[in-house]
Amino acid sequence: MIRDYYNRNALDEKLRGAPRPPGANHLAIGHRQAVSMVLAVAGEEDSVEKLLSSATEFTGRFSAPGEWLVVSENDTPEGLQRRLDALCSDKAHIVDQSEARVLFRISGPSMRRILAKGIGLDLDPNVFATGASANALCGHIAVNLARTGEDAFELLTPRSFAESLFDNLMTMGREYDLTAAFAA
Amino acid sequence: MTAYRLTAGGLVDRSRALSFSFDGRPLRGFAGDTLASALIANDQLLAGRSFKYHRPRGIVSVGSSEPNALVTIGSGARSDPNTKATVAELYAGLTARSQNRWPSLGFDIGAVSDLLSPFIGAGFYYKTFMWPAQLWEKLYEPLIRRAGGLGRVVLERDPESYEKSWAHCDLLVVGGGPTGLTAALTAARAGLRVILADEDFRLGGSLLSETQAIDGAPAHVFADRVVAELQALPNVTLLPRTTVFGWYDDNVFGAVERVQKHVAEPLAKLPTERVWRVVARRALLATGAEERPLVFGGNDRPGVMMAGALRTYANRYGVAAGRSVAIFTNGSAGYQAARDLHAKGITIAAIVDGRVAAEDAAPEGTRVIRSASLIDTRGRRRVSGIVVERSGFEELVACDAVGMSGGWSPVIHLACQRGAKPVWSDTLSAFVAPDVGGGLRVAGSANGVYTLSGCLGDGAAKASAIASELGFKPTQDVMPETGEEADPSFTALWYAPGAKSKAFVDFQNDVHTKDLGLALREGFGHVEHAKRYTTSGMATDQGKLSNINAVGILAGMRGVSPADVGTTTFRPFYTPVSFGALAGTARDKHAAPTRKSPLHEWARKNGAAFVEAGPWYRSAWFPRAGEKTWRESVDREVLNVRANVGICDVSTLGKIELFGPDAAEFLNRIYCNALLKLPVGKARYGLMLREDGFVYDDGTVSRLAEEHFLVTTTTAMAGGVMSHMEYCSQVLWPELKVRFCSVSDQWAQIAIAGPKARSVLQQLIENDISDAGFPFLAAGTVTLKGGLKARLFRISFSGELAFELAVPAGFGIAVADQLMDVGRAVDICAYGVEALNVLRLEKGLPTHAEFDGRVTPDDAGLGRMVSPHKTDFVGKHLSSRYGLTAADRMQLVGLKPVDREKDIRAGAHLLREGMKPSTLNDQGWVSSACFSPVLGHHIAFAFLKSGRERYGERIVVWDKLRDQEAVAEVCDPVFVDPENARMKA
Amino acid sequence: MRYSAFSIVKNALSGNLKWKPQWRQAEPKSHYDVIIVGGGGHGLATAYYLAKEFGVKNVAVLEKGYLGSGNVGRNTTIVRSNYMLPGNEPFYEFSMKLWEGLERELNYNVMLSQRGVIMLYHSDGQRDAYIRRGNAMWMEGVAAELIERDQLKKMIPFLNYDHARYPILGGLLQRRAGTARHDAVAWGYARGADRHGVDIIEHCEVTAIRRENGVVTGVDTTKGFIGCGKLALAAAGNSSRVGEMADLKLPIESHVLQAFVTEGLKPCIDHVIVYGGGHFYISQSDKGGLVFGAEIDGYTSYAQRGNLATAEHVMEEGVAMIPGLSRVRVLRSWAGVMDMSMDGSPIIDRTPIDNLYLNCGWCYGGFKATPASGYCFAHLIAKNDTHPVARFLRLDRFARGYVVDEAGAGPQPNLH
Amino acid sequence: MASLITCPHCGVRPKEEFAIRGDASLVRPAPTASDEAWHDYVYVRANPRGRTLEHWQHVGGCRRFLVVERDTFTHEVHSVTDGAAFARENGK
Repeated sequence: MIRDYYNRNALDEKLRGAPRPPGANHLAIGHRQAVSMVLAVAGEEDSVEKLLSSATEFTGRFSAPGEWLVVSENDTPEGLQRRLDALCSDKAHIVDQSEARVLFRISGPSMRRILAKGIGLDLDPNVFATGASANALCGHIAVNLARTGEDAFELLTPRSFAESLFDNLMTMGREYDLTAAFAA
Repeated sequence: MTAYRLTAGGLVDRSRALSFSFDGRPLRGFAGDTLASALIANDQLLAGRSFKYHRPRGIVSVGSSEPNALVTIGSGARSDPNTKATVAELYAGLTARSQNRWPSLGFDIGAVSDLLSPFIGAGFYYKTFMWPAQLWEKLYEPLIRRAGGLGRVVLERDPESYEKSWAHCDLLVVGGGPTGLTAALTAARAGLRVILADEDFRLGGSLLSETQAIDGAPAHVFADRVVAELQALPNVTLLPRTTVFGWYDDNVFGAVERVQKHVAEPLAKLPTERVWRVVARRALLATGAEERPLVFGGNDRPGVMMAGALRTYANRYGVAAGRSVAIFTNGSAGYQAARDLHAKGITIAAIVDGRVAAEDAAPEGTRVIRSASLIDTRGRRRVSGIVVERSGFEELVACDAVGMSGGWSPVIHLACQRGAKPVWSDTLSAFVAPDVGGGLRVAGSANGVYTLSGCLGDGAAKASAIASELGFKPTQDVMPETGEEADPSFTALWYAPGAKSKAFVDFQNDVHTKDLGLALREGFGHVEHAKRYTTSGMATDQGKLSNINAVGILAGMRGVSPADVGTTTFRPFYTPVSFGALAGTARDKHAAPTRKSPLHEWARKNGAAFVEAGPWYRSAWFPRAGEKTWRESVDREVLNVRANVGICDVSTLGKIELFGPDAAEFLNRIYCNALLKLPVGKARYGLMLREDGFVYDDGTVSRLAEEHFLVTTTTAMAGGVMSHMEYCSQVLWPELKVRFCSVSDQWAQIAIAGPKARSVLQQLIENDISDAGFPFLAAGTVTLKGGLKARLFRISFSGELAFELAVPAGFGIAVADQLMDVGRAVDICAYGVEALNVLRLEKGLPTHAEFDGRVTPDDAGLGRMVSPHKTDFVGKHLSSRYGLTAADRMQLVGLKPVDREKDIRAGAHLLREGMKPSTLNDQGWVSSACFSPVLGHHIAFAFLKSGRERYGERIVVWDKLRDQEAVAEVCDPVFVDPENARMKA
Repeated sequence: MRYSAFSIVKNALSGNLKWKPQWRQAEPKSHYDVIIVGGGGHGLATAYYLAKEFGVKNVAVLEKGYLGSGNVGRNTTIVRSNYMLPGNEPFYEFSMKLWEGLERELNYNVMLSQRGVIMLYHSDGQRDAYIRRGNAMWMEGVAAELIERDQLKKMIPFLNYDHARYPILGGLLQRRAGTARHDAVAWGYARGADRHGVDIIEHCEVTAIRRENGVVTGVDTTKGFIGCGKLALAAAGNSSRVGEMADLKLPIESHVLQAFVTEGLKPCIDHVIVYGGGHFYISQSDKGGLVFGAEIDGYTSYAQRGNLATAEHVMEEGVAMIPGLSRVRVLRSWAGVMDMSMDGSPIIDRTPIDNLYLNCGWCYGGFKATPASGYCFAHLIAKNDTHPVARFLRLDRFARGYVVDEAGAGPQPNLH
Repeated sequence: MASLITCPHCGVRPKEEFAIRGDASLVRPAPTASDEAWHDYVYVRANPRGRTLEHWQHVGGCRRFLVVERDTFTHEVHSVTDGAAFARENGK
């Protein structure tokens, strides 16, 4: 028996039904992206960091010293794994996290005020600039937060927490009429 | 009618009338009123009853220091008891009710306690109610309890919502009066990120009731102008209706914003209240100063108010508390009030001045009685006159309100919340803020600068200094012009001599001067003892008005300076904060985050009953049509697994991947059993100890490649084990080259168990999983038909032939569906954690019910796992302590009821037959129990003293809590297939 | 002066001017048979029982601040004896029995209120653990009841039965448990000890412990040197600091625990209710305030103040258990410094120094233990022999491997 | 400190992102060390009033164990360093 298995997003249930048109403040759930954890071999932290920052197809998001999350929109999980294996050769261990993380892409003029309801980081662009990333708590849930623009952020959260984080973000955003849908 | 709305003036919007009610009486006020000012406008000065003596009490103050005017606003689940009328912003439809009175505010039966006051002074309850003993519990205490408390709470679900937010700034200004506004403006113009918070609904503070002109315009116009400029600046956040309630370490402040407390119909998208956690590089306290009440006979009669409050009610709200007001003062502030009231057409019956000589200007034609004391007041529920004593002569002066002004106390609460004690200033006759470092500074009246020009200047200067300190360049602004000002001095007067009736110190808690005297006599002269013994300062106002006088009086009685008496401890919260606001959005189902397995929807689709397991919801059992109890479903699932095959979601187990040349060595050190030589492609059971030698967790360790491992943890301990491993790797053995990463969320993991497991699974998998091709404890990557990569482990938690299949999480449901489809022919079933539990008990496998943190490997029958050959592992050394190896330790055994019809339940204890229950005779306890459908009777695990020597012994299973007793036979805990033939098939 | 209804009336009629100090302000003598360091509940109770039960009357209690300024004056006033382990339950039940007679014993109304303590359970596993505990209580003869959900709904209707994240399935009730007025306990023992001749010396801080030939001879204090035959430490919160003066290193960390009180409310919560989904517990005082607390802040601290994050967490737990608390306003928070021991249980024992005795490690259970702690410590000091109910609470239990770990959390104090 | 910790890897973070493990000045004895050394390591704490070294794990962030040098009375934080770096410097 040969079959293709269907891959479900953790938020399929939450986002069931016809999508509302996105408002000014909008939450887009990444539907298909590859995510890998890059764990530098002891002593190779700096060279791995250099290799990752030299790549143009993706950016490494800081997770911990010697540990980065890499998100790719274009690769398959296997493709990203291969690409990173090739890039880092024996300097890092690559762990596929594509199924383990859900990507929340959130943008709009009220974004800082919305995120401040859950995240203790100072989100002033002088402090947490575009391109910056870090692990942090959003409410009681651990996320990796990246700033992708003045008013645009991405949160990566463990899959099992995705529904909870989704509910939290929608509550945080209700004052500013936050809308949500799967990314196009 | 004595209190009334002035015909003109004030900052209320007379074009917007608001109707509200008090004790059911419909009343009207204006937009811009507080409930208190609106009540005064309606001649409702009587607002509450005191705590102990139920004395009638009127509005005293104008802000959050109010001790008397506590009301319940709203009704049903929207009731807010103990709300200070003086801070409640009026809105159309507001309903308020008075408290602590029966049957009515005007006539309160409880007031008889006032007559008993000589018998029920401070601390009387410690000395009585002891005879006869049983009456305390049955009679006295219930009576005291019923008398206690003020407002009535409705313990129903709150229909409104709350939230929290972080805020970061360079400067937090607390207080939006003259000091705070100029400080905020100065800092904002220099470019600092500024947050200005004020508890009032309108920014301006004292400027809103000030008659002094600034730059030739009314003070409130100046305030509005500053506010407008601040509002326009992008680096400023203005937070009116926001009380900064606490100062915490690292200059973090807690503040609560009353977002929608002032609206009848709150919007659903906004919270009712919002707690701000403000991280401030610098903060400036511009909290002003509190006017002191004077302690004199009859000072609690309704109509006796703070002089400054009378002034604010008249100037800001356009209401007068009386037509003929007497002023009792010991400083210039009383004269200021008299002048302003006089200017509004209110008669000043007299100014009684405790000082010998004073230069302050009284309004023209006003009688000033110097060197005098106010010794009593007249009137029933409203003051009608005062008794003034001067040089031994008493005189009755008629009036319908009294303004008292005892000088000023800087509001320094926040500065003293982190341990630093207030400092007594002889010059100011007041406690001032201690030096608490650069993070928090104090300015304006809070700093003892009481003049308007002084406040404006101090605010600007302190803000400038802060700006420079933080590297900003302050602009040089011209100070606003204020003109001539009165000298704000006063002479401290703690207690007006000659009181003819009770002179109250703490109004709400009914503490009067005699109580303090009694406390001192009984040895409670220390300020903390006096507070605790008399309850002075312990009411809902936390002694904002009373504490300073209590200190002064104690100092007087002890013959020392207030400096020697000191203050009680200032603690959060500055004013009370609701549970709801502090809890924010975390409530009900969102009280804690929820984790869902990637197979959650699969389980739901298959009818699972879910159970909370830590953050997870796990499928407990899968009821089918016709099954009436959970036991029926579980029995069926167990029997089906033993006879055919079942699948179970085990995705919630913790999964950690390890890499590196030292990964094997690392694992060998954190598990007590040997793992160094685990072959690639194999899994092994692993037991982890704490450093104290007790079992921490168990799981499996699989070697996927020479330097690549996967370990599993129990669901409950997944987070703990991860942290433990991080601790070992980072702190204990940083030299080991190992990296690891949680992959718990990456995989959906399915246990497939039962004699037909292989035949079902093989249909999905390309690889050979025959016993030869994939033997017991094999572990490795497999390919599903169609190409999907998966991981397969031949491990069993049921004693049956079993596999665990891990697929990328998103594919979990599809694969589980496929297993169910393929297995239908052999009667596959889904089973839940209840069946899992029965299966493992039948097979003799301990789990977290057994590993309760006090169990050694040997206790659990796993002693043979502890490697005697390893030089080191976590827990090795302390495992050998006497107490952990003693022969009489409780050991894991199995139990079977002798009468097979009897049940055994977890939590029961064990007794030798014929022995009386006692702690000394306690032989052990039952850790897990279930009905075994295979055996047809109950089975249990128990920890029994020296248990393994006692197989065959009969023991009493004693469950007094549920009044059950059974006799059981002690046996080996493996009930099914002790030879492991099924598992290895 | 004996307290009675008569004395109250008599004094009231003479203007309440004739009441006497409840204890003397004693100045230190040069030598005492026993010096107790720490004028909190445990120290004062120890002094009281030493003098009254064991005939040791030449006793001083040294307190560095005002009497009762430590944890006896900053707790949540709960008394109970619902422990699970044989090392604890007999001790706390002994204490409970002393509580039940304390008012007459001391001629001081400490306002013991046996309102019942109920600990909620939210899962089958937690229920089984409480059944184990309830049966352990019964083994010691202590009545415990398992209250199932339906019965609980009638008893305490306002719990979050319908929307809780962790469902409220039932509870374990000890009816005899309840609350007592904390300050009154300190004052009552002080007055009692004073009446038996004990010198209570406030504002007298011990700065050093003097030893000669391996035995303690006295203490240096801010009021000078005071000699003693035996020295007894009852300085919970500061045990490590005092122990250090005698080169004792203890299995203790000092942690800060916050507590809270709401504005006064008419009676609404009858029992002491303990949330099983966290550490939250709440009761209502006679004055009407709801008194509550939950977990420690987590870090070692000698500062009597807490942090906001923990306070917020406490409120979250409160609202999770009782949604109707949402609009109740919290008046005040305070914090005490706890002796958190390595297994969560206390120590009443001799030390390696012959005439130095130790009473410490009360974690957050100290208040309820006050009478038994004082009694057993006095017994130990007077007879140089451990009282039977305290026989598991020994200092060397860690070395011997006989920890009394009620939570099963292991040697990390902030987990107990 | 009770409110904020400056993680050397992640910057200033609120207290609730951290889990506190305990005394960081202790060094795990050799397996062959005496019973007393092991007892002291696992059970005895200096518990100073004043400066102390404590392990705080940044569980809500980089998950590193940090050594927080802190005053237990004033709550002032003097330094925060990475736990592994600290362990290496101190003889590991």
